[in-house]
Amino acid sequence: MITVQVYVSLKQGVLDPQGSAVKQSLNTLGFSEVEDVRIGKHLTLTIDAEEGEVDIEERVKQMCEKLLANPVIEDYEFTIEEVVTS
Amino acid sequence: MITVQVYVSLKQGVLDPQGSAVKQSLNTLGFSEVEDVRIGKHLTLTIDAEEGEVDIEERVKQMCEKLLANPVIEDYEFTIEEVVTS
Amino acid sequence: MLSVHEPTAQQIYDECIYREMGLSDAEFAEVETILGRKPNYTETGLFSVMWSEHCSYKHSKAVLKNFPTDGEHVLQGPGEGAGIVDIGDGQAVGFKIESHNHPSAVEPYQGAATGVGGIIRDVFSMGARPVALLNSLRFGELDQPRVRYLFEQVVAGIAGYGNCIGIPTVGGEVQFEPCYQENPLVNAMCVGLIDHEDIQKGVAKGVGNSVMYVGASTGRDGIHGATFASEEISEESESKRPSVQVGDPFMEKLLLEACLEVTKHDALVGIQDMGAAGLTSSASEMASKAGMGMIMNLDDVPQREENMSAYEMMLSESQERMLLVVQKGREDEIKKIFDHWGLAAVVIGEVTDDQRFRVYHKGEQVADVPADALAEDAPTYYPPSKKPSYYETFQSQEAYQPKVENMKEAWLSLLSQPTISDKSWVYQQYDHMVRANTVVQPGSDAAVVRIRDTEKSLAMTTDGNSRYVYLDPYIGGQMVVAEATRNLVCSGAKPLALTDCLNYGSPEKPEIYWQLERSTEGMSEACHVLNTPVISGNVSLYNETQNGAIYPTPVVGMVGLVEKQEHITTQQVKRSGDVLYVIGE
Amino acid sequence: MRWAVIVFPGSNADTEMYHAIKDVLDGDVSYVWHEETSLEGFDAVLLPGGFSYGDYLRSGAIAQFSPIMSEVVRFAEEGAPVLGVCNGFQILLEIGLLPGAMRRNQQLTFLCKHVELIVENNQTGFTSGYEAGEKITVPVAHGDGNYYCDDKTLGKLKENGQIVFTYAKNINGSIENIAGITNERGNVLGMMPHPERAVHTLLGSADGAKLFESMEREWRERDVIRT
Ligand SMILES: Nc1ncnc2c1ncn2[C@@H]1O[C@H](COP(=O)(O)OP(=O)(O)O)[C@@H](O)[C@H]1O
Repeated sequence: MITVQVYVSLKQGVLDPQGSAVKQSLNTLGFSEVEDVRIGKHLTLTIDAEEGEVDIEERVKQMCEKLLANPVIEDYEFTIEEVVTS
Repeated sequence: MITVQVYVSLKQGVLDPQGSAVKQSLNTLGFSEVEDVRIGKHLTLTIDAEEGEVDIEERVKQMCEKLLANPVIEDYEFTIEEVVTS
Repeated sequence: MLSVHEPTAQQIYDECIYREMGLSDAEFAEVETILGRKPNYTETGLFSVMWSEHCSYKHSKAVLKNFPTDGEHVLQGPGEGAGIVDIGDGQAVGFKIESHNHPSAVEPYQGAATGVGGIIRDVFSMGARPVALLNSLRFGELDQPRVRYLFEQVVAGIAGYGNCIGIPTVGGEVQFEPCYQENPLVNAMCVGLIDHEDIQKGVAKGVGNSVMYVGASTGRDGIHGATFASEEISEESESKRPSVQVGDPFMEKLLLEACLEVTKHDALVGIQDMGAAGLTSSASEMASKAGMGMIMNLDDVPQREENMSAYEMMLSESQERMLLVVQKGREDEIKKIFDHWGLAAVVIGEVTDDQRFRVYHKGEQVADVPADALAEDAPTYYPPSKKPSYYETFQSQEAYQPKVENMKEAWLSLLSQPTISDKSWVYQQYDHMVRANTVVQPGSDAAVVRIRDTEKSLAMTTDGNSRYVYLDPYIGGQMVVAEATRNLVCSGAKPLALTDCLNYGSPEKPEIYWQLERSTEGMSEACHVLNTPVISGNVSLYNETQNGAIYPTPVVGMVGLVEKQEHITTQQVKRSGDVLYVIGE
Repeated sequence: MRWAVIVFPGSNADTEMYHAIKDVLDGDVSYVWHEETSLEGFDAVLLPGGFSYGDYLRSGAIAQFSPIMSEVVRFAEEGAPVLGVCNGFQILLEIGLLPGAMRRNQQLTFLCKHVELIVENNQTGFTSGYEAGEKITVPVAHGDGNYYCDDKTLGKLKENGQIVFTYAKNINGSIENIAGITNERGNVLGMMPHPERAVHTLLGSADGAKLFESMEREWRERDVIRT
């Protein structure tokens, strides 16, 4: 089993109304030290590694570009972790 | 400046309809190796560290418990990074 | 993200940089004549967006002149945020339709959402309370994954914005046709209610009056969005992607409530939405309409990003912003209202009497142009027109007579066409009941929204049938208007007036310009006969890709008045045993 | 009887809540802006639908911290009636006056239509005007109405008769078809469907009217006992 963590975030400069609302609210709650909040998605994929000798990195990249992120307004990053199953 | 990455995810056992839909779509697109998808939030907080000698870890924990995560269905995790501003 | 250095006026001229910004050589020469010198970078930007098709209607002004635009009920014809028609008892209805086709092709969710946001601002900037939304959508065939994605995201975007702001989306239409595969159409319409005495205009009157900026802060969103909307979609538009804006319906809800309060305030002189071409179009149009000038200081503009240049601020299409002109000395009364809604209102300039539009940034004058030059003096083109050969061929053909062998099968296969089949998957995603006035919900010929505390209701519909218009633009144009009229009459309403969105290919191609001419002639003819003047509208040209242009797609949004609640009629069969009649030919 | 309709930034079903009280009961109803800090003189609190603070982060998450909310909590703890509809229900969950949480609808899309509800418990101050097991038609309009709670909580809800309305057909994935629940004491009701949009046959259904009538009757009877 392989676990992939994918982080999808809004591109720099793209308006993040959700982040602004949360920042406002944190400030009102007394967390005045918070200067900025940006909100993105965190996807955890569980992948069956045994399905052929695929290039996992390339596959995940394709998933991101095809579906998980919208390159128009979003950037993505990911990390791949091998999980040892007992 | 301090950057805090907060990850909020649905508790294990709580059905994730969005994750299931994304898994389905990935499978349909030919990514049959994907066995499971869970979707959470990824918040990036920018914090002004100079505001007193506060215990950042404790502060972020409070933010998560008060607002950023709903303890009924969500878990949270975070990492703190010191950012050196030139 | 730093805009390091800008080309000089000489470089813009020498290297023809204005071409990249969308100005032709002749247009640039015209700008030089107007200014009596070479424009600098910011000024070239102002002209390029204001003289784009989207803002200036340079290729369509000529055909729009054909439309009948007045009638005894018309209180406001085309030219302002929305047209307005009298409905008696001191009340009136304002409405308009607008396209957001190109943004929706690259980022369907946000493209559709900001299209809805924009049309809502057009209506409440008149002082009208938005009471209903409608839309008209066109996509390619649903067996294409990309088309399904566009369709799902566009519907979600319309729902996301309309539901959040709390205006019911009560009707619309969706059609599927291969010609829209890469160029979907997203037209959104908003209908508002207003009392006669509250009608506002976007004018900057009164020397010394303050120009105020309210709403969201300015970022680098949609820079060159307006010119982008006037170009064909190509590989290149992919790289222009960051110009897509993100909508914030929550901000717009606050802005809506605050502006409706402000429009009742006597310190307000004029108000206009910052839509396409943002600050540039709202400011210069308000000044030009009033025959005045304006000074603006960009340092005072609320900014979301650092180090923005004058060019970027003037052209930004950040959403959810409005420009106000307020009586000198009474700014605090207006600020107080916005403050209650948690919004900032700041003075960024003042009205002058020199008919010039002057912009300052960091202590320097960055633009000085005649206000009229940007708005009223934009060029008008009369492109050549030519009857397409396909049309000649079709006309020479025998009328087609379908042979139906198995009635049941034919019937079922018709009903299973996506264009004809049930649309509940679409309209159930829209909150069509919020505000609890929707008497006839989606699923009938027209939607009916009651007017509280009166016996009156408004019936509304959007219609278009581009296949007919393609086959015969003149007859097709008539049919579009006639269909909308029939939908209203069937619902128990007397049609009042219409708004239209003209979605076509490139007007610079003679065959396409011919479609535009002929179909609008047909529409005008029908408007005359049916006594439904055109009170507002929008034009979206250049809807084409390497694979050709879309069918000519005029879309009509029509509103009618139902005098009494008992007149409201729905489409559904009511009881078994009732008799069916066919009326007409 | 004096009714308060709380208005948050982003509330949008506040007007229909207000008009429902006017139209059904000809009641004495006022809007209360979220920055107010007192509910002095009010007998019932209504939290309307909408998208408070855009529903950013989670539906109802930010609104729970509005100044008026601590007063709403006090009001509820004193046993006075509080009704939260749609976004109002989500706020009540977030602030903890009701147990559980909302997830995205199972189908992931917003759903607006008239649905059939079953009155599971007519022994509450909100439902005494309905028959037990009565089927009523009320519209829904939500994207996050997929109710969730853990098994222990569910057991308690059932045991105490806190499940007041269920959907006749599961429309959004909610566990046990739950459409509306009360707190243990029974004076706080949260429901996703909109009874305030169902008070006139002209608009498709008048089945919601009895809910407001029940609340008024309950208040009158309690008032009689008090005085
Ligand atoms: N995009 C849409 N948005 C809202 N309502 C829609 C949309 N498309 C269709 N509808 C509604 O669905 C119903 C059927 O639409 P349609 O199939 O176009 O019927 P008709 O041809 O009778 O106008 C109408 O009530 C219409 O308002």
